[in-house]
Amino acid sequence: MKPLWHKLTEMIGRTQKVWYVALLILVLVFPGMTTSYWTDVAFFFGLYILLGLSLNIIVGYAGLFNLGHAAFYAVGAYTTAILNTVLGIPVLYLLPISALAAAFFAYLITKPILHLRGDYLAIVTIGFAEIVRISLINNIGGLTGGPNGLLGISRPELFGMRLYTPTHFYYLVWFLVIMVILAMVRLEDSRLGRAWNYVREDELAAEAMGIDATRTKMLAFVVGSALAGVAGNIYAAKMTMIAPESFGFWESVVIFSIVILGGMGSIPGVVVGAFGMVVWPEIFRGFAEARMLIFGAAMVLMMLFRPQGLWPSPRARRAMESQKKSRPSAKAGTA
Amino acid sequence: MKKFALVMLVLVMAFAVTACGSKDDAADPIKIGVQGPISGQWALEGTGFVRAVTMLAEEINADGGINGREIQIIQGDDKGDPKEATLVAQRLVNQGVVAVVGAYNSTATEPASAIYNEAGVLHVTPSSTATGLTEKGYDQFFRTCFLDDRQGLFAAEFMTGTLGAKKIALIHDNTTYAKGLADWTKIYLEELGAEVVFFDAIVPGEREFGPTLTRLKNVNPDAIYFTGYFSEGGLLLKQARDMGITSTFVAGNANNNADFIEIAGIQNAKGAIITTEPIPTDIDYPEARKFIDDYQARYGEMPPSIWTLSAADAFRVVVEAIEKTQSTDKDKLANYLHNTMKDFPGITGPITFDEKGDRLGTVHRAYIVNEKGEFVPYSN
Amino acid sequence: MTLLQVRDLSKSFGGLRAVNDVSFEINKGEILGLIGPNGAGKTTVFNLITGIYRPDTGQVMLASDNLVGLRPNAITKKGIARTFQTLRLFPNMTVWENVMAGRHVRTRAGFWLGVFKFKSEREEEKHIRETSIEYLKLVGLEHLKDELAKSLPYGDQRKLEIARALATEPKLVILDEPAGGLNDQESWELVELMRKVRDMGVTILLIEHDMEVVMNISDRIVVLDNGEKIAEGTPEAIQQDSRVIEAYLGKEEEESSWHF
Amino acid sequence: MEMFFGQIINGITIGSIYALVALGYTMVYGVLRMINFAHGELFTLGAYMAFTMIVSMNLAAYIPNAVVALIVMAVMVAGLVAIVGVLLERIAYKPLRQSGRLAPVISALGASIFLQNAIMLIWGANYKVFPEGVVPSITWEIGGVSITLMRVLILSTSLTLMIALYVLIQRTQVGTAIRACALDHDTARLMGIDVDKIIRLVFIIGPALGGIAGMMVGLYYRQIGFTMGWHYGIKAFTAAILGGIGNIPGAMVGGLILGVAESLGAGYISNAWKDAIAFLILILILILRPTGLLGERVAEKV
Repeated sequence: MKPLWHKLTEMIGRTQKVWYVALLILVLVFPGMTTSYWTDVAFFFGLYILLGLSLNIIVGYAGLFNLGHAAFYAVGAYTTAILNTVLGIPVLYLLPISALAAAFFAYLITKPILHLRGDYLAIVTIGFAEIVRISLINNIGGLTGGPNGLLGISRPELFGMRLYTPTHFYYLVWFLVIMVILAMVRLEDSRLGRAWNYVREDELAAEAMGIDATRTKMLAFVVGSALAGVAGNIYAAKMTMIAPESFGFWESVVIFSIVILGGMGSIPGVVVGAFGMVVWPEIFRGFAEARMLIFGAAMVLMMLFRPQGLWPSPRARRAMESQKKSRPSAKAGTA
Repeated sequence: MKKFALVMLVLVMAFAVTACGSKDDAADPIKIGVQGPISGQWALEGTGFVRAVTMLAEEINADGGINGREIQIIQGDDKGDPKEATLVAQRLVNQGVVAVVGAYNSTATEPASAIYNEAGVLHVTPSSTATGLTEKGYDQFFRTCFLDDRQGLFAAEFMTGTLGAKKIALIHDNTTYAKGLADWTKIYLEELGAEVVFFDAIVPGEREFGPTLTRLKNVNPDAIYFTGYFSEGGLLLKQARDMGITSTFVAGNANNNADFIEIAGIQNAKGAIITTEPIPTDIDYPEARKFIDDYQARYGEMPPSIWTLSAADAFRVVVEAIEKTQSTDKDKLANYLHNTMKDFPGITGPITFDEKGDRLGTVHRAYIVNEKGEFVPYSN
Repeated sequence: MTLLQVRDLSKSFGGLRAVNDVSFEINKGEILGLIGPNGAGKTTVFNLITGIYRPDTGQVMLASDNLVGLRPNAITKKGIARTFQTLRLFPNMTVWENVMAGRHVRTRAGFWLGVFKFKSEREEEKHIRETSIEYLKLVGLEHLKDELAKSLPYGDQRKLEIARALATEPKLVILDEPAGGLNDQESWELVELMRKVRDMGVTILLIEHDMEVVMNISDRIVVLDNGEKIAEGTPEAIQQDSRVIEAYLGKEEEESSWHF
Repeated sequence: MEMFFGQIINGITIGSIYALVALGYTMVYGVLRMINFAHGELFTLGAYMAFTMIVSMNLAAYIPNAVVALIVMAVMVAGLVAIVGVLLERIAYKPLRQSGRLAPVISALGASIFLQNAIMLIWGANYKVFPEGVVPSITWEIGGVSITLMRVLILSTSLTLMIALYVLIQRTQVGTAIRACALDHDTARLMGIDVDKIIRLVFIIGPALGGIAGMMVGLYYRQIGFTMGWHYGIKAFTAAILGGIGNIPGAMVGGLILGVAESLGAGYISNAWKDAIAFLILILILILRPTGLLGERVAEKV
């Protein structure tokens, strides 16, 4: 673990190290400070950070408007559930397999639709996600258990320890969250990460630079879906029962909102977004009835007054700032 | 990035401070949780749970409580969502409940049941009928609803026997409960030698059943058995009659609701039959009558569905166990419910549990809609 | 030596014949100007060469490779880079990152290397950054490397686009009206830059409206009118050519209707 | 054969509702190039407003003639829903007209969630049941196929409205202005068209038609719920895409084709797969012919 720690500190830099270490300690001791209820809330917070980060690759980095992310999440969860209940393969062994299954599924369905733009892509992804959900309900291949879903998924085991308490799952998910955030920070500043941004900014120009836009967009879907598959695996392990109703359009909207709320393409934005979507409502349980109403209004208001999100990526922030400065019109070229 | 770390720290701190909730030990009142979808698509059902349980608890408290201790009801809204169900269950456990009535749908009950089992909390669901729930060997898990197979058997016997139907069409709505009931009914119908000439699902929330019914009309069944909910059941019945389908219309217990008749229209609903637990007005138990009267007096309307009554029974069973064992120890309570309690006078009929926690016996009856648009006991 | 050979290229849109049997060659190391009145089909020829459109008939050969049917990115990989008539930078990314886009096609790291940052990836990343700076120095923008592309003055954006194209290490760079919208001073700088690029061994194909620029810098010129080649030769010869003069006089000098 | 015709009739009835709702999507897309996700909720709103007028206010009691009463209520529903439509445009969309494609779509999604929950909070989460006999239940038997009066009413109302709209768009000056806006805002403005006014008009016509569709669904099925907009909305949107989004006759044809396809799918395959079939059609159209059946090929601006 030492080289990793080195890299970690190296990446964060000296002055910030203190804060990150404090944060890490807090994450480590949190379950000890509180009840199993809040530990579970923190578990779901972590789970939705994973889901948000996974969609952030597709929506935030590559600019692909995916409103059917729950489908990939579902594929991960069902892969785990089916292979565990039918073949008895231990849940944690299925983690990479669920990721692969979701990635493969993404590879298959996104291939023909990548040329679609903006809202059209959004509609197609909604359509695919609905088809997935309906197929699960109709018990395709007799494997998905129909509307009942699948029951009796076994508890994961790690180093001979059976994971079942909220605290166990809390550590499992937050370990993954930290690992994935580290991976994302690195990816953002890599050749692939930039390629995603180029395609988002201007697909044609990216192609002219020799970037295979189709492949790059596909990779965004594949990587993002793989991560959603991981989240699905954890979810199945935690719940021990999954059903199609957990993977409907609404779930996609929630994940999408996490990305938009925080700021597209921003890792801290995803964390803030997940906090807003998962933890905030738990703190304010009283407004249950009007919760969705407020949420809808917030979405509109966000677009009107803070379209870059609550915690935009440095890039988006710079873009907003430079918009305020006067700048020469790019249209001059045609005049 | 430094700012990020700082803000996150503050957020997590705030979170932790909020989190330092109450860890309540055996204080004076006995805490009983009620969990269900108080908001969301099944809000009606969850609200029914809460109302029934709250009303009964207040009545008991007015009479001095159980064993001299007051009952405190703690409600948890799970929206019918398994994630929320987990959180609600954790919260109820943290708040020190002795027993929980609830979770409406099986997908919410499942993850909650594991938490209650690990925490040693008595758990009675009024409405989750998935068979697998009682297969996990939890000794403190019970249900006051019948498994789908009981009603399926009754419906199959009723349709083939009493109605003398040979060709039967089955329609469900692809929800856990309706699909289960349809599957069981099909099994028993085939055992009894009837022919299932049509078996298909409609989609909840759908309004146009023309395509399904046109196909159904072609096979001309003697009876149609619909296992879904009243909101679609009423429409299905109306559209079937509009299309000139005259087969006897039989519907499952989720159609035991006045809106079933209202949506179909009295003219169409007349002669339709439902299979259900005894409807309150038809039960001889004074408990049932009293419950219905009290409920109506207090909330100004009839209980929204059979599950409300089942929730009331779940609560009454819990109270009975606490009263009889003079204890709140889950082993004693569970043991009492498994082994000692026989034919407890429930609102939905006599209640006895088997070793798995499932309810024994069958109490289903058939009711027919009369000319005034009321359910009355079916008689030849 | 011939670098690019365009043979019998034709393309129709609906009933309109945009390019009709056009053939020309570009020799290694030269600057070829492609001119013609508006709607003559210049930009369509560009798009046919760079793979945005697929020709109905004809061939495009880069050295011995046939480019027809290849995707634009594959053509870039073979060694043709381009700029756009209307600027197409990555507006919300930095100047430096824009040039790094050009390095993409000459580097390899993918997902796993990006996540695990093995030594090979770190070295490659360092190489990308360093070479990108070199190209920025070439066009004189290195001091602006951390600015957002869209905040640059127009002339600098033109230069940045050229630097980005050069970063792909092309054999041939195609410039689509690089002087469009530039003032005299900037145009002059541009001519200098093109000479420098040519001296680096990169062949240039140039569409330009600014006749002064074209005549000044081109080694040879190809003239299109109504989708057909009407003349080819040295700048001096073209200026004398009666068909060319007629073609230009016959049309109004108005802004192109070919939006790019 | 009887069954086949029965299914076709089913399909046309439901399809004409889809078509009516689809017009709202297609017109907005035509002039603003955005998907108005909230349109389905305007449809729901129409149903609930009709419910309030019929049940709570018992408007029919004040108007002796049943036909007149229905028409008056339809006009009122259309007007009220149109007001909400205009407000929606004013508040949630207009400020975002210059901010790219993403922001308006998210705003529309938010508006959709807001409206749906507003309806739930105002009218409650329970199903609402329309009373019997607002439209008499008369059934004709034609060649073994039963047709109810309400079906005939739905079909004729939808067709009348669609024809009226078609004439408006194709034959009048306002229609020309709408078509000009659909082609290019700047050019339209140069031609002296008040683009803002045209957009407002589109947000009057679309929601009004959607509201009437909602009212008819309420009258016909007599059971309405606050989530019904999503269901009908996505279908209507599919219909709009199918016919070629932005294309008004396309929305009508798309609605009818989708209705019939769904009906046959449900009739011959299974009702449970019906929605999946509709989505499959949507995806295939977008992949294979994104301009829809009647849409013209628009030369892609590179």
